[in-house]
Amino acid sequence: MRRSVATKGFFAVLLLALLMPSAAFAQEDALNLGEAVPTVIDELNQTWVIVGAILVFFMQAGFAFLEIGFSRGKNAGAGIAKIFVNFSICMIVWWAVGFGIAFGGDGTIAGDSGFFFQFGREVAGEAASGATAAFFIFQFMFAAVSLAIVWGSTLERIRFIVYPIYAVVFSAIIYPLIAHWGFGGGLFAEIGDGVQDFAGSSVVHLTGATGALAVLLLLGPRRGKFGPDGKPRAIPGHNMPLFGLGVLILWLGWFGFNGASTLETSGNRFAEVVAVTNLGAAAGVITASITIALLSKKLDVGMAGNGAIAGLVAITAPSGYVEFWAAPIIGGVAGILVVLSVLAIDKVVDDPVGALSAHGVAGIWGTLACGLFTSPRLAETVGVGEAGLFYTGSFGQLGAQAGAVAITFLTVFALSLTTFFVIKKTVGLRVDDETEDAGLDISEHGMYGYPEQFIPAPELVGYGATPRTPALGAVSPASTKEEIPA
Amino acid sequence: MRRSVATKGFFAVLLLALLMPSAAFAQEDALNLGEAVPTVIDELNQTWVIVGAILVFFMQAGFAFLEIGFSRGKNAGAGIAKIFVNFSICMIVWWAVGFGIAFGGDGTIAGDSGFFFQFGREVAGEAASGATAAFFIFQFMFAAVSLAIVWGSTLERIRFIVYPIYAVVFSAIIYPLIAHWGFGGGLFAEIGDGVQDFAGSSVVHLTGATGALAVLLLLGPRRGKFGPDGKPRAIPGHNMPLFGLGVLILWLGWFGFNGASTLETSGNRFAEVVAVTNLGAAAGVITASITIALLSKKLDVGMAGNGAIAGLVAITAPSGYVEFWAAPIIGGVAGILVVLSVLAIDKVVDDPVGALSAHGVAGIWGTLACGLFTSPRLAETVGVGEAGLFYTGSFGQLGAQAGAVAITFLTVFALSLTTFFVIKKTVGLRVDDETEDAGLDISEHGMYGYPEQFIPAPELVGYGATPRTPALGAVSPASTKEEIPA
Amino acid sequence: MRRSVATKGFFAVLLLALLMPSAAFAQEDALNLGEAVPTVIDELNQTWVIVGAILVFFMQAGFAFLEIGFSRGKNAGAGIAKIFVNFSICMIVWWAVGFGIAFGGDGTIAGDSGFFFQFGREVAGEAASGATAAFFIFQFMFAAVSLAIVWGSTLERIRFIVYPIYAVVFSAIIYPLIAHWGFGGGLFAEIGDGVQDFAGSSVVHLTGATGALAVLLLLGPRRGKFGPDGKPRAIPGHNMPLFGLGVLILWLGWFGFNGASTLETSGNRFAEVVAVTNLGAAAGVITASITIALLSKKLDVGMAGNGAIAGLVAITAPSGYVEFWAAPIIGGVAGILVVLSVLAIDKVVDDPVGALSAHGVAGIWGTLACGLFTSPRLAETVGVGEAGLFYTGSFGQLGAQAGAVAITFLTVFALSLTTFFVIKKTVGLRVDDETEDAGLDISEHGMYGYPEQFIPAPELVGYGATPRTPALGAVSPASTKEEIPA
Amino acid sequence: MKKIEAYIRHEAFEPIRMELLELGFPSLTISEVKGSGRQKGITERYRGAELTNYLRPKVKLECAVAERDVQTIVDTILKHGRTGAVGDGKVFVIPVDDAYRVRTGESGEEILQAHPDPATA
Amino acid sequence: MKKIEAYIRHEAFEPIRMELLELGFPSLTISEVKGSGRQKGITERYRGAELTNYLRPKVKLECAVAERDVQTIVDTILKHGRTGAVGDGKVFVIPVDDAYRVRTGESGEEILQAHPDPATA
Amino acid sequence: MKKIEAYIRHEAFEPIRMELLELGFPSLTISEVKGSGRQKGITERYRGAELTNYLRPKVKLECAVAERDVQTIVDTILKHGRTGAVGDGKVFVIPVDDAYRVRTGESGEEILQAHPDPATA
Ligand SMILES: Nc1ncnc2c1ncn2[C@@H]1O[C@H](COP(=O)(O)OP(=O)(O)O)[C@@H](O)[C@H]1O
Ligand SMILES: Nc1ncnc2c1ncn2[C@@H]1O[C@H](COP(=O)(O)OP(=O)(O)O)[C@@H](O)[C@H]1O
Ligand SMILES: Nc1ncnc2c1ncn2[C@@H]1O[C@H](COP(=O)(O)OP(=O)(O)O)[C@@H](O)[C@H]1O
Repeated sequence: MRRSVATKGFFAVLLLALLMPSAAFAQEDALNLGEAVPTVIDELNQTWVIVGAILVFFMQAGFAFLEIGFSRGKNAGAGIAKIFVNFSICMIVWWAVGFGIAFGGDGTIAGDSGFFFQFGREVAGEAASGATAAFFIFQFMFAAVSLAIVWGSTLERIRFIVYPIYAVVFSAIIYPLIAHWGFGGGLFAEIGDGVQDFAGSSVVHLTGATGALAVLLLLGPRRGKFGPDGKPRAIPGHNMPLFGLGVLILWLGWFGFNGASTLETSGNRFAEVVAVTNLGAAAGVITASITIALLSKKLDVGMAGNGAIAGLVAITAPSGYVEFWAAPIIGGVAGILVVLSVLAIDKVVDDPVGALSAHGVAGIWGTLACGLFTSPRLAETVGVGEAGLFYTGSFGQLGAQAGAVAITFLTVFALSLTTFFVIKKTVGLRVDDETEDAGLDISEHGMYGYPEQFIPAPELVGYGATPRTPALGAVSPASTKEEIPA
Repeated sequence: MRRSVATKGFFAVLLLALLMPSAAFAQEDALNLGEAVPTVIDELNQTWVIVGAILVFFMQAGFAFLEIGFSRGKNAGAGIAKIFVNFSICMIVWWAVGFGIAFGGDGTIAGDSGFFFQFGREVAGEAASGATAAFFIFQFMFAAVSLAIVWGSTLERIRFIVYPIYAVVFSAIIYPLIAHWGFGGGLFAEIGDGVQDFAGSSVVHLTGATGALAVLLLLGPRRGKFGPDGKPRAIPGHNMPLFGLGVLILWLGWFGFNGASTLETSGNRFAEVVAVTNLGAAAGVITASITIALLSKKLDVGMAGNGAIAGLVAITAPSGYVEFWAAPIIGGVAGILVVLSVLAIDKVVDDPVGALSAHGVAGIWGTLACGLFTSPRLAETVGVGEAGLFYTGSFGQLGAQAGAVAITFLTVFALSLTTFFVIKKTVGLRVDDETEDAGLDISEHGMYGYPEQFIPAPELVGYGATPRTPALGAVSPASTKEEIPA
Repeated sequence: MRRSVATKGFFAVLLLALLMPSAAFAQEDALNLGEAVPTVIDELNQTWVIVGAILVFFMQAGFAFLEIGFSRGKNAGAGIAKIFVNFSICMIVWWAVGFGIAFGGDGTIAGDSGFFFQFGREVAGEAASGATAAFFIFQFMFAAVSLAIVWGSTLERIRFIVYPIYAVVFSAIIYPLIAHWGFGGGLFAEIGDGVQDFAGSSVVHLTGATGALAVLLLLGPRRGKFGPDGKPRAIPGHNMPLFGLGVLILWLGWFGFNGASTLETSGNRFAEVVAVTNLGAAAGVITASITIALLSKKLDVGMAGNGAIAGLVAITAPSGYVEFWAAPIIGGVAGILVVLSVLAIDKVVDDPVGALSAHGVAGIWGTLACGLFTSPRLAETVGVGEAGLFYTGSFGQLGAQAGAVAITFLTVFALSLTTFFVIKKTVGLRVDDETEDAGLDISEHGMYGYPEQFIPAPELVGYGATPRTPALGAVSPASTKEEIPA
Repeated sequence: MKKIEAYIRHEAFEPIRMELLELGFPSLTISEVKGSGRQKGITERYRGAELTNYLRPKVKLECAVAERDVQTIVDTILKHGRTGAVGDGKVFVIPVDDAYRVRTGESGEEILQAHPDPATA
Repeated sequence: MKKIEAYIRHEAFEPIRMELLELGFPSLTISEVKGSGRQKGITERYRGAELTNYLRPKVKLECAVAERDVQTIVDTILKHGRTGAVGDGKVFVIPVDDAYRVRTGESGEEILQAHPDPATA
Repeated sequence: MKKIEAYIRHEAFEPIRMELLELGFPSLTISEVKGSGRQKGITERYRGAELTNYLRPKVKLECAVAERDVQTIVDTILKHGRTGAVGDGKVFVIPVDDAYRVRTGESGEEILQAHPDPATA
């Protein structure tokens, strides 16, 4: 059936080919094994990569629900619109520009081919094949994850118009640059023996968190976050079950995120990566839960979830480089770090989802952890960098890792701050106070995310009552104070 | 381990076979490569098809939550019962009858073997193998998707009893006929060089939407949908986050829906299909969002989500036939169409989820789009039809596509309208007004989907209070007016 | 790219290797087909097993939402914390101890190697390879499922501290013992020709349900569950849509649970298993729906969902052993059994999710069903046990199955009851009445799962109001009656 | 000054509101309440067990008006609220000593409701 | 005629409702309210930050009765509402000028509550 | 004894509560209500169709006090409730005949509110 032509739909051929697989090959006379075997190996690799890409896609739902759970009910619908639009813009821009810059050649700074990527078009001097389509979409999903990370911290007060503008810049330039350096054979391959960041603790997560920091500094806290005494106050998210759904979906997606970053099934390495990832996440939950329970006498649901995310973020870079024993340590440290970091950051900046901590701090820790824990066996298997401090006693790899962290942070921060600064000075970053009080759902999207919670039942038609069309003029929902005296 | 027999559970064998794969084969003396290679190719194909089937299964959850999000809270539980029961009936009927009609032979009108499909039983003259089990379950998932599409538009007013009746007819006859024509080597393979509908814009989506149209015409709008002046009024769905969850799950499932419609991994075509699918969906979100924002000054969350669905539906037929560049165009047009269509249809018919637009209009557009955009390379690869108007300047393929659309619509409409007409005249299609006002949850399922929203807290036991058994008789919840005077 | 070393990141190599797969192999001069083919077969097997493991992982979300949906809103957040913590502890303990006991050797009672499992370390006398990493994580997911089943019945009243204690015992000893007997070549392989439990109706589900029974007997019903007349009263769960989400996710995961229990793709058997699984589940929904509708005149949403679960649990053991025709019978009987069992058990014990029925009763039925329905063809293919009563007329296999059920139940019950008894006598099993009334969210986790439902809007900051820091001291939320007189 | 408190069906509210608006009584407040009359309980079913609910959702309408307007308001409520079936609800009239408009601090009867044409009221 | 308004604990409502029903006072209305007495605030925790909540959920029970029945109702509420701990709530008695039954349009005291055996009332 | 019923904006409540607390009036009850004044409707949009909402969320504050304290309470509400824009709300004063504390069964004016320093009240 390979390359065979169906003239009467799929099924006739299917029966011929699939019911009698050897017969099908017999048709083509003699199966050229020397060609068929490398082909099937390649196809298996691509199958795994596409499964990974699909899992990583689902992380968009994970981010959406983590963030919606941590929002108030009046901003719940906005979280959905945000994910749809950002993901979609990222896709188009990545296709047009981003992929080419990230992977279209092996220059130190950026690629220069593969724009408007497709078949027949060349990438890095080679005609792109189906294999590259899998790579293209897999890497796109990473870009979309990185972009999603930026927005969690800006919940409940950012103007919608900011999303498309920054999404274009981020997907065309900011992320592709870092991806080129870290994954595409660029800058970071030239630091020492290469920087170790298996699936992107730094390339993906730190990049997103740094973008978040840049916008947070210009955006300011939500109204009511800090009391007149300057002390932070809790603004509880409205839905812990949805938050939990988000975390569990992210966790699920991460098996594709890390596991399929092998890009192949060779040696079943991907199975080890999946196991290591789960050990790291589990340890993150446990240490974060213990830490917050010790500090506040309550096992905070959100912190337990943040512990999972932090463990996952931290194990992302090392997942291809470390042995099982190191994973619970790396994840466990991340779980403690994320709690302390959330508590510390909460005093200064209003980060409603803890992205600076879970993706930023844990991302840095995870990247550095390679410099400590990478095993000689795996450094050699992957072929990047050398073993970590605990094996070699040398600070070499740790230094390379620190260098990559610093470069990533500074680059992303500078580019993002500039972009957001321009946005702030032109269209504006933040909704006005009235809109913030009313909620983004009704103000920016025209309807509450949970209409029945906010609109009195008799107004929600369907009781059989059929009131006449209003005689009085209608005003914009944003002007919540404009009423006429009784 | 291939065919080997475990006598002491899995593990002992597993160790022998998997820890030393070559040893395992050595056992069987010499691995017959000429047999092993086609077998592993076949198994890889089936693995991908089963992964696809599992992804398409999850689309049931997608439909459920899209529809629940768009319902009022008093009808939220009913959406769950509906999905369970329809999916289950479809499975049993597909197994008993539907699969045989759709794929049990290559007659022009219908298949005639493979009923109560299983191993040992012949399908189309061949003994069914494991490969066909994958095909059987994959194609079933498509039938179930098509059936799910029918019901979204009937939300909040249809009688539950309608579901099982129509589900049987649809799964046994209506869908299998269309599937036989479009996928099974029947009628549509004989129109021109064959009709191009890679994964079912028409076969699956238009079929479902046509069934929805038939029932809608007989069912009528929800109470309160149209004012005394005949103008449509908004009946907002109660939960935009759940709606968003539904859309994201559908999007996820679509990677299996389109991607695994290659039915094999040959040439890594499936990866291209996945990428093309995502480009179409992304463009649908963007154009739908812009269109509704221009028309109403608000970025409606539901419309952005409908844009995603429309983009996905439209790219479904062309996903195996078009190059990357065409995908954003096809999806983008669908995004505009769906918004205009929802606004237009809303004036006449009450379609609470926009299925007529998102699956019907976009399905037609997607099917026709093949006639415009199919590339010569891919028409040849798939082996169905010829290249589209933009490559050939010929209207040939476009005509074939239009023919298939017309035949599909007319057939499904006639069969469905007849079925629903009979149901209406016998058991009845619609709940009475009181039930509709009270909500389907309490009336048909005995309990609200969100009991705490509707029942006062003191009645929800567990406060330690233990009231005696009621002395007064109980009445049916449907009779909301039957009370005794004070 | 197989084993090749990347010096400049992934992409350069990727292009070389993947764009020209045969070229890549050409590099290594001549591809050793005799080695490459068994390797790719092995890698395909492991890919499928890892896909299965990932699907089974997601069942954690399924359990979480099934249980949250069946809880009252005041206990919704606790369900999330519970899943996070139990799953994580299970992972660490399974890695350290459980896997070794279950699969680290083929002694009759327990394994004795493979603790702190990882590469380089030997398992059962063999150096562990990547293949075993897939097996390790796949089997872990089963342990985590079994543990999750224990807790559903304890909703809304158990102390959080009970989770970690029992989770350690369960993951280290209880489940690993049963898994060793049923899956690891231990005890059950020695009963007759071996006990047939393909994916664990008994090993996983009955084990979990038995743990649930043990804790329920010591824990007692929720306050208000039984009236002063001893009659059970309904305590409706707060969210049927979330319940439905849970069921659909479980159903999804089950395709991995059963399907990947083939542990390989050989002969495409996994596709048959997936199809059989779906037939069983569908039949469970249908019969449970009809049964409850006949008994109570209403199609209870929860019962329809329990029917799905029961069908899935029952088909789990036979899924690899029975032909298609048997699946709807096995699932259908389970659907009837689960409804009758829930109604009967509800009179005596307070099992808010019906786990005793859906996992216990249906698990027993499924295990016994092998003794009735196993086909000769499949008994031989799997290589365990013999055909069932309906083929052979012999009660032999049925007896073996019954023996395994009895041994499983008694072992798990004894060990669990002892553990929970010790917990009850030391830290205590149950929260006090005030905490139960207030809900676990606020009492044990410091915040409601849905804060906006319980806290008046003006207290939820963000209205621009910035009240001063409270002058009055704060009390613990658990003491809901401690107020100062006006 | 009097305050009218009415417990009515949800579907009655919209017609009442619209007629009151036309009559010059736009100012009112509603809330969701649950009421019991001598109605029977409603038996709901959940997983086979029963739950009897004796309280039904109603809308409580509150409206402070000048003494001379009480009858107009009551009549409007009675007119639209009536289905003739048990559960239509009750209307109570309660004395009010004083009234203030928060926006201006004004007090007294004139702040209560704005008649469209005070002369005809 | 009087209207009794009581702010009580959730768990007190059901016994009160049942005794009132037996005494012949089935008609009443409840709503969910949040109350503050001189109680302390409740400190809740969320992601390490604190939120102090000064208002506690209560049930507000409203019940219009004839003057002669007021004491019976109040006594019933007091009897079942009492736990002895702070937060048990308050009962207020408010004058009612007039009462109407929507279903029939009747007015006056006789529409208020239906005693099981009016003779003994 | 009087009962003060105020319909106010959500954001006004917290400052009012805090000042009342300081003045010795910790006891009050609030509920969520929807009110209409002569305000315009708010047009919301959903999937292209429109929905006009004439009712706006308000907080209803209820507080029973001794006659001599009425003005203090009203003034506090007016002070913090005022934004000057339409929709600030209304305050009504309603007579109360009797009051009981559920916890103790005591009745009369002294149960109403606990002044921090009764001498100065
Ligand atoms: N005496 C009362 N006090 C408070 N609320 C009442 C009273 N009588 C009736 N209600 C309210 O009115 C609603 C309908 O009253 P009901 O007596 O059942 O109707 P009808 O007047 O038609 O007999 C009740 O659910 C309750 O909310
Ligand atoms: N004067 C009042 N006005 C309005 N509501 C009150 C008043 N006093 C008490 N309440 C209501 O009663 C509830 C309990 O009152 P509280 O004073 O705390 O109890 P206790 O009477 O036992 O001291 C409060 O939460 C509030 O809802
Ligand atoms: N006469 C009234 N009876 C009951 N509620 C009223 C009355 N007048 C005003 N309200 C309540 O007060 C709120 C604000 O009143 P409104 O008249 O719009 O403000 P303003 O006094 O600034 O003109 C309304 O939404 C309504 O809840």
